[in-house]
This record gives sequence, structure tokens and C-alpha cells, in this order.
Amino acid sequence: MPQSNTQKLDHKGLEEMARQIRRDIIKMLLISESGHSGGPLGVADIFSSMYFNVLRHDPKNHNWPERDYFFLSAGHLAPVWYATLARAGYFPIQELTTLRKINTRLQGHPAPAYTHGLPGVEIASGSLGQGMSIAVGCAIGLRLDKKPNRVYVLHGDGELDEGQIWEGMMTASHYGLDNLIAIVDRNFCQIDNRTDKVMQLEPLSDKWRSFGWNVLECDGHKIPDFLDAIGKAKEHMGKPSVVIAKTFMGRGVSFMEDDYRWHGVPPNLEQAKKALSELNPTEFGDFIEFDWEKELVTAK
Amino acid sequence: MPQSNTQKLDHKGLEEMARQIRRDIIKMLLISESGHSGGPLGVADIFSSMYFNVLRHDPKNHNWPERDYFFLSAGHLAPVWYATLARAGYFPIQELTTLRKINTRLQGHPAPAYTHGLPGVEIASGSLGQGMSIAVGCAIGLRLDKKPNRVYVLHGDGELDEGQIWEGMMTASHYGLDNLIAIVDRNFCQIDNRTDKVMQLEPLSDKWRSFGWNVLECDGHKIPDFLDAIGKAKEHMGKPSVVIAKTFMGRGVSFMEDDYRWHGVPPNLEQAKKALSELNPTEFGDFIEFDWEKELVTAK
Amino acid sequence: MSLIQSKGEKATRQGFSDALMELGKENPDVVVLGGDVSGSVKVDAFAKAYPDRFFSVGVAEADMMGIAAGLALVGKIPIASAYGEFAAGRPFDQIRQSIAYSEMPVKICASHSGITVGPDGATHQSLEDMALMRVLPHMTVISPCDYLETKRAVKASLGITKGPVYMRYFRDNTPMFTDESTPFEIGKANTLAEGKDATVIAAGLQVWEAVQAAEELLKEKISVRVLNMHTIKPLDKQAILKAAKETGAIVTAEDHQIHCGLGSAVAEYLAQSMPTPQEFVAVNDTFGESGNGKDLMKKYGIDKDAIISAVKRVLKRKK
Amino acid sequence: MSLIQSKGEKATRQGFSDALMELGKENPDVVVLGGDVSGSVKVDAFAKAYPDRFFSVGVAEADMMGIAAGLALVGKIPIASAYGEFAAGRPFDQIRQSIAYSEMPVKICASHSGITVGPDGATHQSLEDMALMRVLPHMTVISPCDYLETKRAVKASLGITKGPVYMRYFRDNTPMFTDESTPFEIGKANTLAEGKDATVIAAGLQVWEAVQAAEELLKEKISVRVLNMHTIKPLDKQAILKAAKETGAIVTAEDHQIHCGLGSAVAEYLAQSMPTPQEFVAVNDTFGESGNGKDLMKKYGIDKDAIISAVKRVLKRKK
Ligand SMILES: Cc1ncc(C[n+]2csc(CCOP(=O)(O)OP(=O)(O)O)c2C)c(N)n1
Ligand SMILES: Cc1ncc(C[n+]2csc(CCOP(=O)(O)OP(=O)(O)O)c2C)c(N)n1
Ligand SMILES: [Mg+2]
Ligand SMILES: [Mg+2]
Repeated sequence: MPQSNTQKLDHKGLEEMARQIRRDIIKMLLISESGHSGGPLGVADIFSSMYFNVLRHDPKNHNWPERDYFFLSAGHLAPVWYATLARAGYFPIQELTTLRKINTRLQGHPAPAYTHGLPGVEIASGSLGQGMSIAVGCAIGLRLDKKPNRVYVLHGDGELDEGQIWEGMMTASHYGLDNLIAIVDRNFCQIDNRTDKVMQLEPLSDKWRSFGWNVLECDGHKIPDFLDAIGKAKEHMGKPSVVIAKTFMGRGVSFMEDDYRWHGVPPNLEQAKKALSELNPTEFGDFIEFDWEKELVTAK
Repeated sequence: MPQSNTQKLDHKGLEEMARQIRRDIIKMLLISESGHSGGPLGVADIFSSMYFNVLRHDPKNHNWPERDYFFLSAGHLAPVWYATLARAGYFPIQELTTLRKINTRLQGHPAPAYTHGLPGVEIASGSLGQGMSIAVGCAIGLRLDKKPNRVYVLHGDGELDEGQIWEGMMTASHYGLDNLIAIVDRNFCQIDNRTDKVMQLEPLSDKWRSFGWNVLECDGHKIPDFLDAIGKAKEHMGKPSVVIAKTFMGRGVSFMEDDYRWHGVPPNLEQAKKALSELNPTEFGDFIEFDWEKELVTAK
Repeated sequence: MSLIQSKGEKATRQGFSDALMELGKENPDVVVLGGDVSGSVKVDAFAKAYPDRFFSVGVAEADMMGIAAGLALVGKIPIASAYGEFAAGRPFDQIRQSIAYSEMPVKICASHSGITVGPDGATHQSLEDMALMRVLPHMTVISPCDYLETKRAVKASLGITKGPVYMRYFRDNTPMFTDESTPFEIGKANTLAEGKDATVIAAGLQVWEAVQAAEELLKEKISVRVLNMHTIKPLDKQAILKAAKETGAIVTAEDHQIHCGLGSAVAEYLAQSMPTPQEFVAVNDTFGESGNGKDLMKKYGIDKDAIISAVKRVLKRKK
Repeated sequence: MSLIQSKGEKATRQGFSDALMELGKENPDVVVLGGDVSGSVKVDAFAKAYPDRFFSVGVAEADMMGIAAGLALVGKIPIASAYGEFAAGRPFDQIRQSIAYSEMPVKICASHSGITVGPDGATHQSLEDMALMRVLPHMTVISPCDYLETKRAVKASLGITKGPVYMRYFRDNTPMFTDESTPFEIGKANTLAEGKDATVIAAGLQVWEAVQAAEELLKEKISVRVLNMHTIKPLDKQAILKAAKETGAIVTAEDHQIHCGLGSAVAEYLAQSMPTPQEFVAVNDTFGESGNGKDLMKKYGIDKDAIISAVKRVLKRKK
């Protein structure tokens, strides 16, 4: 069985990559002047881990039949996905400057490769709550063909308010889809407020368990902890597994951290400067250098 | 506070009434030649208990502001509801002969009083999964007005596959709606097969509990047991309660009992005769006498 | 004299079922999704013959559409089966994003469409589904007229490999009047009767009603062309324009709300090409009710008689 | 010379928000439901002022519509707020059964409609909502044109006590050009400019585009009537017929798919009354994309320039 065609990074490399992805997100959003900061920053460690360690995939051949499938059900987290895909080599990193602009492949919410041409995106998302069902269909199809590929789907916690997810969870467990692993970005925040204010989700693990899932909890910012949970999920037979990863919205940027008001707002110039000053440059290098004096003229 | 304007029946009376309702269902369906046998027969004991013991209501004044609200989310159970409403005095019992016929108020799936004129039906159902949300809205509205009326909603177990119900359950618990009581007709049957074959629901009580509900289980054919569960549900404060009532589809008719194939089929002449012979006549009396010799000519 | 003979009755949903059985045999990628109405929509035969390619998803139509999309993604040919309202209305947003926008080759097969669902009543009578599906980009919408055409349409739909197909058909037994020699091509209307005074453009069960109406009108020396517009989208504009030019008066007939359906599609196109007097035979912006199919078609004005009066009305308006 | 002046810009969703604040004060039965987009759809002000009459239901639009129906049942006046696609498409079947068929006086208030949602892209651009709501019996559908008209429409919708109302408006700041003296009555089109060569029937943001188009066309001696068709259902048939009779050429303009929307409604009616050449300014059966509102209006052909060319096209077809 062919292995992943990307080089795996070690824990330190994954952390460094996560920080780079965070820098990329800040820069992308500063340029686009529209989009989501909080959620994407919060799952940078998860995306780094997934694309540089967990997933079997081939960025140069995004339709590689042996690939694992990754679905981003919470489509508004697109910026972190795009930055990660670009870093992994799916498309030119310079393209990150086009986020949300007219004629871009980097749509505000992900649009699939074969309609909009962005490699790495399997299917559209943005209207919340639809990814679980898609992942279930994909996992059933792979099993029918006796293929070993795994299916991953990432949900926001607020997204779990949508009933369709619970329908899909039931079906996944009904068919014992152990080739399916869900990841929940448990940041306790959604748009209007903290999740317990908008719609109580606790006891969340009990909910998943009662729906027939193998539940793993972890700290979504401790990369070894997350990888460990994914490892256990892969080993668990007979049931689908979920990794409930505790994260902080806006992670890595002090003034955004754990603040739901950063769900859907891009940083302004001042804020972007401050954010980048908190996120040290990495060996991977930025995809664009701003001329702060000229207030971004170079970028626009 | 005004009490219910109907006379309460004792346990024996409720059982007798349930048997009469079962007889009514068989006769209605024989005449309509279309409709659901299994589910309605299964919940006759529950309907008898609700309308002749539990609910505060006034059949002669169906808009009585002090009434409890009853929603039939599983709209295909309409025949048992219509028979019960007629027996309680909401409309002329003879009207039961019009089930599913053109121009009737007894629509195949319930249509509301103020559009179709059938007293006792508050809102439409038939497309499954919608009643929980309606009940939640109703319960919130009553609480806003500081009114003591209670809200009941009855679901099929197969119906629980619909995600909207889980959305509504979350909301009910989020708002701690203790004026709301759900009843699940847990007959382990749905259209295609037994529930565990179509879509596994177990562990069902755990699911409701993890969604923040007070869960009561009971035998839906033992009237004291059911009333006891409802009594406990009424007393429970701070949370909505659900009564998961174990029933048998087709209860009371030997050849229908616990057989999912009777979900949506009416009895033919032979079957109706046999069914009625198993359900002894009651003191309440039938709404129509068939001339079996003439093969129903009188009824058609 | 009769324009077309019918040879007995059979349900369109049976046509779907029989097509499925053939497809199951011919194509190992065909998988079927059932939403706890397998007997009614007649996927039970497939489920029995190919149990490993049939998946019960419970009463959860939103989930069904997502699962279908996921299956399509890994190369399966998913057939999502449900009643009209629960196939189109309940999971609309899921169809929109996961299937239509994502251009997934899912076949959405809706039995029990229209008012002839009958006794179940309004909640189960999908009179809005053609609107919902027609307004979606990338969607092909087909409404076949009888048993055989349904069977052929289902089989032909596998030829559409980019984007989804929505197919609507019916519960009741209805006259069979097409045969293997009847032309059938997705997107191409089929002329069932020639005529010069007016054209009836019909879909689904109204095609047979239109044929009967044309026959009766012939006795009154009114010559009516009958077009079977089995494909609502993409619309056969050429056939419509030809009808407008040659007959100068149009009647559309469908088992659907008067708004946004076949009649609407024809009116949209003619307004842009050749404005022509048109009368609509459709359910007049109201929900249905319980009753048997035939009685309801009469009461809600979508039967042969309604078509006859509509033709007479439109002829009065013709210049 | 200019036909109508605009006085600054403000968002239509702000008009909704300001109306809500007044209604909250005037009517203790008004309750508002929020689906975790309270800031964007601007129900946050109401939530702050009347916390006991605001209910967060989470990201669960189907549930929201059922809850609204339940609240209406006990005499409340529920305002269900969401983005267009999640207000109309996601909970379609729930709206159909629990609200439209059940004739519940729920106000469904959809901000972020149309393509001008902009950067969020296609999944968030509801270009199908007028179709979905128009095809439902008992539904009133309103698409106001600017800040003040939105405010007035929201307030006027409380006068509709039988059956629901669907209202669509927009995210962006847009020109304010109506004032308190501008006629506004649900179901009655408003003539913004007189003209004899053709009529532009527009709704929503396209009303202002139409006014500007009319102004430019006047310079070329083309005199265009502009109708603000803020009510899509029930349609003001009288105004349409009058326009068809008096100007003989129609252009419709909307921020919606070309199928099943305002243009479709006008075509349906004229086909039945007075067939008239009509050109459609609408999104041409395609999904949208990211970009800013103005750029998208241009790219997808629903701005002033598109209206100008459509008028010229229709004039060529006029007899
Ligand atoms: C069906 C649907 N309803 C509403 C929205 C608007 N929306 C986008 S993100 C979001 C909040 C989701 O919360 P969560 O999943 O916790 O994401 P986070 O805020 O943590 O990034 C909402 C309501 C949507 N995209 N889709
Ligand atoms: C949204 C929706 N999907 C499908 C149906 C068709 N349907 C009617 S009853 C039923 C089975 C429901 O099972 P359950 O609630 O257990 O009722 P029972 O068979 O026990 O009477 C289905 C699938 C429907 N009415 N509504
Ligand atoms: Mg969150
Ligand atoms: Mg059951």
C-alpha cells in the first residue's frame, strides 16, 4: 500500500508549521479585508498535524486514489485550510493573496476542485452541518470497494447545533464506520456568544457516546496529545471515532484568544502588525512581505 | 385555575375507552381503504389516557385559553387521534366515516382547525420531525405569559431519525422547559423494518438524557404505569421530560401485533372482521354498524 | 378515431423500480439509498437483489442527500429515493450545496409527486418540487409521462455524468401509452399529436390527459398539437418556439403549482423570444387535500376537462 | 436632470433592525428568534433592549421555523431572522408545513439575500429564495428597495395576520432614495418614474439601478417607466397590465436566478393576460462567487448597465 507522498514533520516541525499557518492567516485576512480570524487560528495546530503528519495524500496529485479524504464541514474555517494546502504544495502559495476576491479559486467558503479548480477541496461547504453526511457516504463507498483510505471530517462546536449532523452520526454508527474519524473544534465559541449561551452542548462527549461513537478528548493545541488521540481513533475497530479537541478561538494572538467576537472579523492594519509580532517568523518564510510604511500598497 | 372540562375516567374506563378507540380505528380504516393501522392501534392506550385523564381541555371549546396543548408530531397516527377526539366530543362521531375522503376535515395527515375546521388539531403534521420544535415554541410562549398550561408532543420512534427533533430537544433543554413533556411511541417498528434494522436508536434513553432531558420509561399498554410516568414528568422541575412508552405496533389485534408490515396498511373486510372479533364491544358503542353480509354496502 | 392507444395501466414508480433492477445488473457502481419508504417508492426489489448496494439511512432525507454526494465523490452512482416533498423540499439546502453547487452526479428519484398521491393529503403532495429543482443551476429535471418512459428516463439519466438529475413520478397506476419506438431523449420534447390551432405542452400525468383532450377537441374540429415536455430543465426551446410560431396559442399542463413550474418555464422563454397567449393548467396556488387521485385532478383542475377549457380559452385570445 | 435623488447610503438590514426596535416598543407580543447570526442580521439591538423576548435557537434553522410556528400559535408575533439561504432553503419543508400550510402569521426576515452578500461566496448567496417562497400558497413575499422601505415593510407586515410573510433584503449599504412620502402598500407597485417606451419592473437593489438606467436612457431620448415591485406575491397585476398596455415592452430586474423569480412572475401573468416582449435582468442560472457586491452585480449582469442593454434589446423586439 503506497504511503503518503508528503514528508512527515516531527512535533517541533508541526508546531513551527502551525505558527507559519497562523502568520499566513493573518496576512491573508489583512489583504482580503473580509473573513474569519478566530476559528482558523484556533485550529492551526490541528491542520498542521493533519496535513504534515496524519493524512495520506499527494499534493501534486490531489486525485490520488489512495488518498485519505478530508472534509471541512465548518466551511468558514477556509483560511486555515487554504494556507495549509498551499504550504503542503497543493497550489502556489502566492495565490493566498486572492482570498475572497472576484475570480479567485479561494472562495470565501470552499468550492470544489473540479468546479472551481482548487486542488485539495473535495466538495463545497459553508452552509453548516453538511459534512458529516458526506463523510458517511464517502466512508460507505470506500468500504464497498474494500479500500483502506480513511475519511476525516472537521466540525465546529457551534455547528453541532445542526440536526443533520446528528442524523449523520446515527448513520455512521449504524454502519459501524471505523474508517471515519470526526474532529470537533471545541472552542466553546460561536458567532453570537460562547456556546453555552447560544445553545448548551454539554455533556458533549456523552452525546457522541450515546450516538454510538468512540469518543476521544484532547488538547487541540498540544500536538502530541492530538496525534495520540488520532492514533487511538485509527486503531478503534467497529465504531466511528470522534476526537473532541479543546481549543481556543484566536489561538496565538493574545487579543483574539478565547473571544467569540473574533469569529468572523479580519484584523485591521494595526491589529495585524500586533498579531504578527506575537507570532515569530518561521523557517518556512512568509508568502508576502508587507511594506508597513506604505500601508500595504504593495499588497493591494 | 379552571380544571379540565372533561370527565376523567378511571383505569378501567380508560382501558375500555382504549378498546373502543381500537374498534373505531379498524372501522375507519376499513371504510377509508387507506391509512395506517399499526401505529394508531399501538398508541390507543396512550390516547385514551391523555384525553380522558391527563389533558386539561374542553372539547366544546377547543380554543379554551387554559387548555393543555397536544401535538401529534407523527402525523400518520391521525386515525387514533381522530377517533379519540370524536369520542371526547370534539366533533360528531359519525364524521369518522369521512377519513381520507375528498372534502373531509379528517385529512390523511392532520390539518389544523382554523384552516380545515377540525377542532382539536392545533397545527399540521405529516412530514415527520417537526412537532418538537413547535412544542418548544409553544412552551416558550406560554412561559413568557406566565401561563400554567402544559405542552405535550408525541413522536414515533422511527421519527427520531429526523435531525430536527434533536435540534428541538437541545433547545428545550437549553431553556429548561419543564412545561413540556414529550412522549415517544417506542414500538421498535417503522415502515421498512424494525427500528434496529432501519436505523439503530439504542441506547435511546441515554440519548435523551445526554440532550438534557428527564427520562421516564414505561409500558405504554399498562395505563397505570403510563399515568404514573406522566405524573412524575409533571412534577419534574427545571428540565423537559420525556416518557418513552414501550408499545407494540398493532396492539389488540393478534395478527397485526408487533409486525412492522402493518405500519401503513388498512385491514380488508376479512381482517377487519377478525380484528373486531378480538376487540370486544364496549359500553361506549360503535359509531357505525356494518352489514357484513352485504359487504359494507351500508358504509360506502 | 383515437390519436394514441393506451395498453393497460401501470405505475410510473414501477418503471423506476424495473429500471433500477436492470441498472443494478448492468452497473456495479449503482447504489441505492432508502429513507424508510422502500416499499412505497419501490426500491425494495433492488434492496433484495443487491443487499450490499442498498443503504437504509432512516427517516433522514438531509442525511440521505449528503451521503449520496459522498458516494458520488468516490465514483459510485447513487440513487436517492424518497417521496417528492421529502426528496426536494426537506433537503433543499443540502441538495443545493452538496449536490448542485458541487456538481455531484446524484440521481434524486422522487416517487409520490403531485396531487395524485391522494389520500395522504397536502403534506405529502409535492406541488412545489419542479420549482425547487428547476431554480437550481446544474440540475436536470425530468418528469416522465408513463411507466415505460419513467423506466427509460431513469436508465438514460446515467448518461448525465456531470451534475445531478431530479426525476419526479407518481404513485398511482396510470395508462401506458408510450412504447420502445416512441422517441425519448433527455432535453428533447416529443410530439405526440400534430395540430395547428393550439399546442398543449404537458408533463407527467397531464400528457395522457392532453392526448385525450386533443382527441375530444378534434371532434369539435379543433386541431391541437400535443408536446410531451418530459424534460423541464434543460427546456426544449426549439420545440416551444416552433409550437408558438406554428400554432400561435399555448396551453401548459402539469401536476404542480401554477407558479414556477412547467408553465412558468414556457412563459419565461416565450416572453423572451415570442410572446404568445398561454393558459395554465396547474394547481392554482393552493395546497391539496385527501381524496383519490382522479377526483383530486378534477377538483384541482388539472385533468382532461381542464385542458379542454384552457384550449378554448386560449383560442379566444389568439389573434 | 435626475429623476430621483439619493440621500446617502444605509443598509436595508438596518431598516429591519430599526423597525424591530419600534415594534418591540409598540407591541409586547413581538418576539425575535436568532440563529447565531444576530449581529449580521442586526437583531442584536432588539436582543439587548428586550432580552426576555429574544430567543437564541443556535445554528438550527429548521428548529427556528417550528419554534416560530409554536409561538404564533399562542398569540405571539414571531420574527424569524436568518440569512436568505438559511431562512428559505434550509428549512423549506418546515416553512411549508408548519407555517404556510398551517397559515401561521410568522415573519421570516431574510437578511444577506442575493449575490451582494459578496465575499462569503455562493453558498451564502441566496439566489433561489424568491422562487421557494413564491411557490408556497399563503405566503406573502416582499423585497424592499432601500433602508426606509425595508423599515416600512417590516412594520407593515404586522398587518398581515393570516399566513406568513417572507421578506428579503441585503447586507451592503445602498442608496436611500425613498422617503416617508413615497407610497408604500404591500401588494401595490410604486411608480418611480413615468415613461412610454418601455417599463422596467424591478425589486430590491435593482430598483435603484433601474432608476439610474432610466436617467441615462432619457439622455438617449428613451423614456422608461420604472416600477418598484416590492411585493413579489401577491403580484400587482393591475400595474403590470397597465405597463404592458401603455409601454408595450417590459424589462424585469432582480438579484435572483433568472428562473422562478420576479421576471418569471411577470411573464406568467402576461402570458395569461397580454403577451408582451420581456427581457430578464437576473443571474443567468449559475451560482455566484466571492467578490464585492458591486463587482458581482456587474459580472453577473444585474446592474444599471445590464438594465440599459436589456431595455435596448426589448425595444428592438417591440412591435
Ligand atoms: C446553515 C448555516 N447557518 C448559519 C450559518 C452562519 N454561520 C457561519 S459560522 C457560524 C457559527 C458556527 O460556530 P462554530 O461551528 O463553533 O464555529 P467557530 O465560531 O468556532 O469558528 C454560523 C452560525 C451558516 N454558515 N450555515
Ligand atoms: C419527513 C418525512 N419523511 C418520510 C415520511 C414517510 N413516513 C411516514 S411514517 C414513517 C415511519 C415512521 O416510523 P415511526 O415514527 O416509528 O412510526 P410507526 O411506524 O411506529 O407508526 C415514514 C418514514 C414522512 N411522513 N415524513
Ligand atoms: Mg466554535
Ligand atoms: Mg415506530
